Amino acid sequence: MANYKMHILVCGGTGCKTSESDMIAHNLRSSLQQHGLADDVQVVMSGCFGFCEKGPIVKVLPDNTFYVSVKPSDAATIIEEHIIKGRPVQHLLYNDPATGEKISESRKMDFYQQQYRIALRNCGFIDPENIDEAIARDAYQALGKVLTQMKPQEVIDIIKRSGLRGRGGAGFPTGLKWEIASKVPGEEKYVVCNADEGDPGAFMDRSILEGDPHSVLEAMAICGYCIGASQGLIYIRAEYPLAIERLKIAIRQAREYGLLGNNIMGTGFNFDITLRYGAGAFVCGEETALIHSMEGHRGEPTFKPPFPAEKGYKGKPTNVNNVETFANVPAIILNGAEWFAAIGTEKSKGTKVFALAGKINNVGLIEVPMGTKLRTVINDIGGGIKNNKKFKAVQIGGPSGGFLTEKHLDTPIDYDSLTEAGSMMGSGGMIVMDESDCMVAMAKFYLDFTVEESCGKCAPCRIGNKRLDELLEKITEGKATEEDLSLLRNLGQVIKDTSLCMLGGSSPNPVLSTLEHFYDEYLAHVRDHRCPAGQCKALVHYIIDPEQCVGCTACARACPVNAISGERKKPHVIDQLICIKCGTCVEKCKFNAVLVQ
Amino acid sequence: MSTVKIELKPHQVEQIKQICKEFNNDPGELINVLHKVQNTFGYLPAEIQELVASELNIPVAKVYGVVTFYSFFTMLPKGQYPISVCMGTACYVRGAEKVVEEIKKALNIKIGETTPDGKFSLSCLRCVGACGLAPVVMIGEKTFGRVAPESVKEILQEFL
Amino acid sequence: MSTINITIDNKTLQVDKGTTILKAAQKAGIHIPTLCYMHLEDLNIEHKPAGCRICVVEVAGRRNLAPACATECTEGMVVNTHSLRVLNARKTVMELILSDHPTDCLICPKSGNCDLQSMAHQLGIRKIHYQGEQSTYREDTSPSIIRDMDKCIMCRRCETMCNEFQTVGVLSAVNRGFMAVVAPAFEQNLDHSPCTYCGQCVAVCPTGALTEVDHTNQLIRTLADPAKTVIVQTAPAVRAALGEEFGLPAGTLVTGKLVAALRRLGFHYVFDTDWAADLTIMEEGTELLDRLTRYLNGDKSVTLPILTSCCPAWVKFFEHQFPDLIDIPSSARSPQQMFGSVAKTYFAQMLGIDRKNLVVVSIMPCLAKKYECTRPEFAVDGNPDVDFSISTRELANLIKQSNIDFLSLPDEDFDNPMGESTGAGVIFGTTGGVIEAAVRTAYELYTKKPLPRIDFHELRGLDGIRQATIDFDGLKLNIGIAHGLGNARKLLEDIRAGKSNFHAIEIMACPGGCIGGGGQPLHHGNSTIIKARHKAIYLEDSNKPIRKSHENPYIQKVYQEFLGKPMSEKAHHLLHTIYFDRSKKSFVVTQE
Amino acid sequence: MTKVKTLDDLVRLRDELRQKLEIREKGDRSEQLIQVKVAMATCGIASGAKQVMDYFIEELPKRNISAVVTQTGCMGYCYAEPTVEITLPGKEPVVFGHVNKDKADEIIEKYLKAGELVDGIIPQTFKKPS
Repeated sequence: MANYKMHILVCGGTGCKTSESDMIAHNLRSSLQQHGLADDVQVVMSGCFGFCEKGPIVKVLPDNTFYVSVKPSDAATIIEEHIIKGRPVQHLLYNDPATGEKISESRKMDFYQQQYRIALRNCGFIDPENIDEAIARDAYQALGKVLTQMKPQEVIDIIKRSGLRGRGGAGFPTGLKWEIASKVPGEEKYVVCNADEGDPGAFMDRSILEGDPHSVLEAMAICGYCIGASQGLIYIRAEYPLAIERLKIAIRQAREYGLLGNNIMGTGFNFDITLRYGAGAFVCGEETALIHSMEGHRGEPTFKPPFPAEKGYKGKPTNVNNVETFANVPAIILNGAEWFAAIGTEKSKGTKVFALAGKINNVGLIEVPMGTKLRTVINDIGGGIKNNKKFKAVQIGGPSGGFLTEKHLDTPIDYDSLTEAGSMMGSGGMIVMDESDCMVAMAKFYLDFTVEESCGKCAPCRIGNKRLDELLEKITEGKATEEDLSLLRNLGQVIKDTSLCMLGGSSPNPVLSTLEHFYDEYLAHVRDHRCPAGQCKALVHYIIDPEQCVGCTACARACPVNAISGERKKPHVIDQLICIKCGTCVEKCKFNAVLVQ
Repeated sequence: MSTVKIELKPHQVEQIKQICKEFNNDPGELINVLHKVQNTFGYLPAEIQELVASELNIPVAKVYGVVTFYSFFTMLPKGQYPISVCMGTACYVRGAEKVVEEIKKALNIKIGETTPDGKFSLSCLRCVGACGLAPVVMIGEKTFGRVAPESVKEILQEFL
Repeated sequence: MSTINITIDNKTLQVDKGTTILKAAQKAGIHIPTLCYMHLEDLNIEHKPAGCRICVVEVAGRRNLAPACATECTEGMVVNTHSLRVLNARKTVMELILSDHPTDCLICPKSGNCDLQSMAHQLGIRKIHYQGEQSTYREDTSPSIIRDMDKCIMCRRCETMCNEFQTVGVLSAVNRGFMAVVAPAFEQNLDHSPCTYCGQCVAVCPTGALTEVDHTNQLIRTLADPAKTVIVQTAPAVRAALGEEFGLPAGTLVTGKLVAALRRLGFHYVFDTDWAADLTIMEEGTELLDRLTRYLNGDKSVTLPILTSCCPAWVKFFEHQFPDLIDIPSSARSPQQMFGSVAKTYFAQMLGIDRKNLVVVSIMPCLAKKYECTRPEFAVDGNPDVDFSISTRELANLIKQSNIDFLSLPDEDFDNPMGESTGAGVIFGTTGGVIEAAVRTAYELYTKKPLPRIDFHELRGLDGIRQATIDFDGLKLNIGIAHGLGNARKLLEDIRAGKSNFHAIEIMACPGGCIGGGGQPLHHGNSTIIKARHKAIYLEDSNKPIRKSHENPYIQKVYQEFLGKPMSEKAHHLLHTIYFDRSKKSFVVTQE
Repeated sequence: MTKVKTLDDLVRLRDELRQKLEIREKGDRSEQLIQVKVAMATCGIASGAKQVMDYFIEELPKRNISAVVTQTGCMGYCYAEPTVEITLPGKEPVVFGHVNKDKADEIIEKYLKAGELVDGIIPQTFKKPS
């Protein structure tokens, strides 16, 4: 048997796989083979490391060297230089943008320094397709402890005391949810894991399922024990093939080990898990809609109560939790409620995983203690704004969330502070915007999404969001009036107030929060017919600065509609009536002579 | 939803019946059945929906109601190389819209359409999770990251 | 049951646990407006998708507004039904609904009878602040029903009736979001679907999205044609409901005025479908006894129960859904069609005119009757036995168009020979009536003894499925009754599974039977209206001098002069029919 | 395939499997551990560095010492190969020359366990290339 002296972890998350990390692993293995080191060095495909910006990631252990942006062709170099000669491959190391120094160890990188990993504890550390590695990291120990040493109510009490709240968005106390489901009488109950992560720009749940599926399976079994259910269902987006594959493997392995199935660890407790697939409907993240979808219906939400805890899947008591919520549970059981409750703020305990994206240097998946300031996340972990532009806003909570601005940067990230600031925790998408982003256009982007994803059941969401979207369109085209802005605000309020489910109940948030924080920008659109960010096509003009133009004719030749005229070596002019604002001239001009106003 | 008319061959009918049977002809498994059938046939034309409805003993209107609710299901055949442009927020912020425009122009089709030669079809999808590579375009099984509008033609060239 | 204390608009009251805010408010005399909500209490149909959001109210301590129709009261709840926040939200939502609805009220068939219109009025909407794209769909016309889904507000009542109550499953919500609409599979036309044309979708539609195919103009033209003799038959349920259209309370019988009005409209002869109902009893009752006797004598080729066949929606239902059972229903045609075939033979001969110059019009509480007229087996050389059918609503409209002051009309009598009817014919109009009429006749034919009592209360009522055992002088006859096709389905599934021990079953597609038909004046969700009509039918029965079909002198006459005896060859040819297996898929691509 | 029949089974299995992941676990907290770096360039390997490294890897767990054993490139003391650099937590690295199994044993027993220096230390006269 091989006695490995070194391990090389290759990120097998969807992001890195997209950049051929499979090929990297393959090349690493064949290079090891060539050098007769196959038995000395183990190559492992792990879950997501989180640092997606610089993917694919390769990590060499035990020296803990962190390679970024690795290409398959780099594999041989890593083996020959690092493994054989012991010299870190310099050009693959992370370059600290602040100091310009190469950093070889991930924990010395700003990106990781401020993070605290509970839900992601095993992501990027173990091979998610090998249950042994999970077990070595205490997987199923919590389940064993619960089954052999605790009564369901004791477990529920621990979860309650830990202060864990639902990570899917609304933040309902998890222990309380379990307690309610446990008290509803019923022979047949269900535990459902909501893995229908649909926020555009969010991939927290997927990364957990891809990187550490057993943590979720274990937690579902614990929940089953607490509420008296023997069946679990994971509702997962069909768009997540890798997560589905890894879940299937994990379930199979857990069954083989007897960690799922009948009479788990000889305790007489039975629990098994099956998968249900979403089919591209954002609203199915809402728990009643999710349940209807699992039953083979259109994923339309129904009025609550009855809550799923009373009448859920197949009309039976059902407990629905999100992936990240479940992933926290085993750690809480093993480390104690007090340990968990010590992390975070008074009302928001533990950590939260965010998918950090947008105009930021370090796009990736992060986990920070509740209460961490936005500034820390954006500037330290995120490495600041891309291309040295100015920070403008951060949008948290996807289409349900709101925009936060400069003045919110010192807001601690927790459920209540974010709500108070006019946003919401949401599931964890965090999109950073810079000065070149038009807030009206961004609000419209989210509304486009909502309009497309509204199920159509209730009038305010079905028609109201469409009208909101149309009003926003009017504004971005410079055709709106100030009265439209007050209509916009009233409509947003009414949609929030009257919609059937939280999709409609939160869909106006991007509009309302931008109206609140960027009213001037709206005014500029309606009053001056101007888009300050220069993003709204209908409101910008392309003109040539005669001072800068050298008359090279590059723009005129490239213009698809022949809107540019001018003699050679003389300043050119754009005919505004012909110009279609495609931006080609800007790209072609080498002298920055084309201005967008 | 527009659709095309097809005639199912006996072995295809058998295949679909078999899939329904795998799920015990349980109406609760409708979505799983549709997933599997679409995986097998590429799309879900009316004839297939009628067959599935009768196998699961539910009204075909209900099947159609489900098919049209979920964006994953399609009643039109996809191109040989289905092009999906990620429209997640990260990709949007990094210019996915321009990329879509460029593809539309290059292929002369709209979103949801297939080129007349059946080679390409174009769709947008929500976050594929490769936000670090934004904007992301998937053509068939292949993924392209950090796609610039200018590089669209070059990328498509690979598949011609 | 425990009670709960709540406060609504400063009134405190006690309600039972489980009571919704809407019901509690009603108790306090506060009528919260609703649009999608529908509760047909006596029929056990409650539809509360909480989708329109018109009924939202403010509940103290709650983040958002609560739909009164679906929110249950909790102890100490404080509700405000007309705060500024509520009124603004309610109006805004109404404006939104109207912004996606055509504003062609002036020419809409539902104008004046439209829930959306009256709600807009009630809420004082004077301007639609939110304007934008409207969702549009292809219009669909079938023999009975027009679907103009541009006017659909997604209340989903039709979907509930079609699926939960009727289990026909033709209508489903399709698409998503702004383009969501209720439609048949593939958004095809209804006539490519297993639609039974029961018209219950039309009966509950709050807008002009679902309406009947209007034959009144055709009728006006026909009546003006000097070459035609135009006769009319009117179904039993019509007389118990027509008065509602003229402001009379539900359940007012207007038989005499109905006849007078029809005469003034210009019909040459005003006849009664009840006469044909008596004829139906002769045929169906005889068939029942024949099958029963052969069955009791051990004839293995005979199957029981026998099912009634006078409801065209029910006939189409079993042709689509239970084609394996099409030999069980009685082969007797419906009264409408018996009337038509006798009129165009017997009566045409009597008048000495060609059937082509005799136009038979029916006034029906039903939309499926429009379709039934068009079934090819009910035509001779392309000339239909019944030329066309108009609904109770269309008749009311026509009377108004013709400047007839309905309420001041004198009571007049039907013409003969096809206008005389018995109480048995009348009760065809409500659930349980056909089988009671059949029992009255079959009992006397079978036992050769006079009925000891004429009223079979055990067969009456509004429960969806009822059963009774009638003693035929020693022979215990097990009778089943169902109204609503969902209830019918249950009985049929038992039959299919060999678990049924009924000898005879009556089935009506509509709630309450024909009195609740899709062509009746709209009940707007008030089921007491149906109850009142139900009572009126039995009142008409008890007022009739003759109450058994076989005692109808004009029925006896038609057998003597024309048909011979029940189930004779001629009767078989004119009064019976065959059924078709319609389960084959009929998918057709409709081009835009 | 292993069937976990009791919690004890699971605990036992975990303890067994843990060793396989030890390399990774250590990497995660290397600064708190003793680090043993064996120079494994051509010169080192030629003089038996690989055997020395294997010896450390096998012996340390047996003697209950938590340490990270890694390889490194040529340290520049080719005359003294095999060379091993040891860093005790919080202390400056110390380089030992001419390390064979016996010497390794002595280093483990004295320096690693007790912090006593042993013969063979190569004085650091220049900063090694990183």
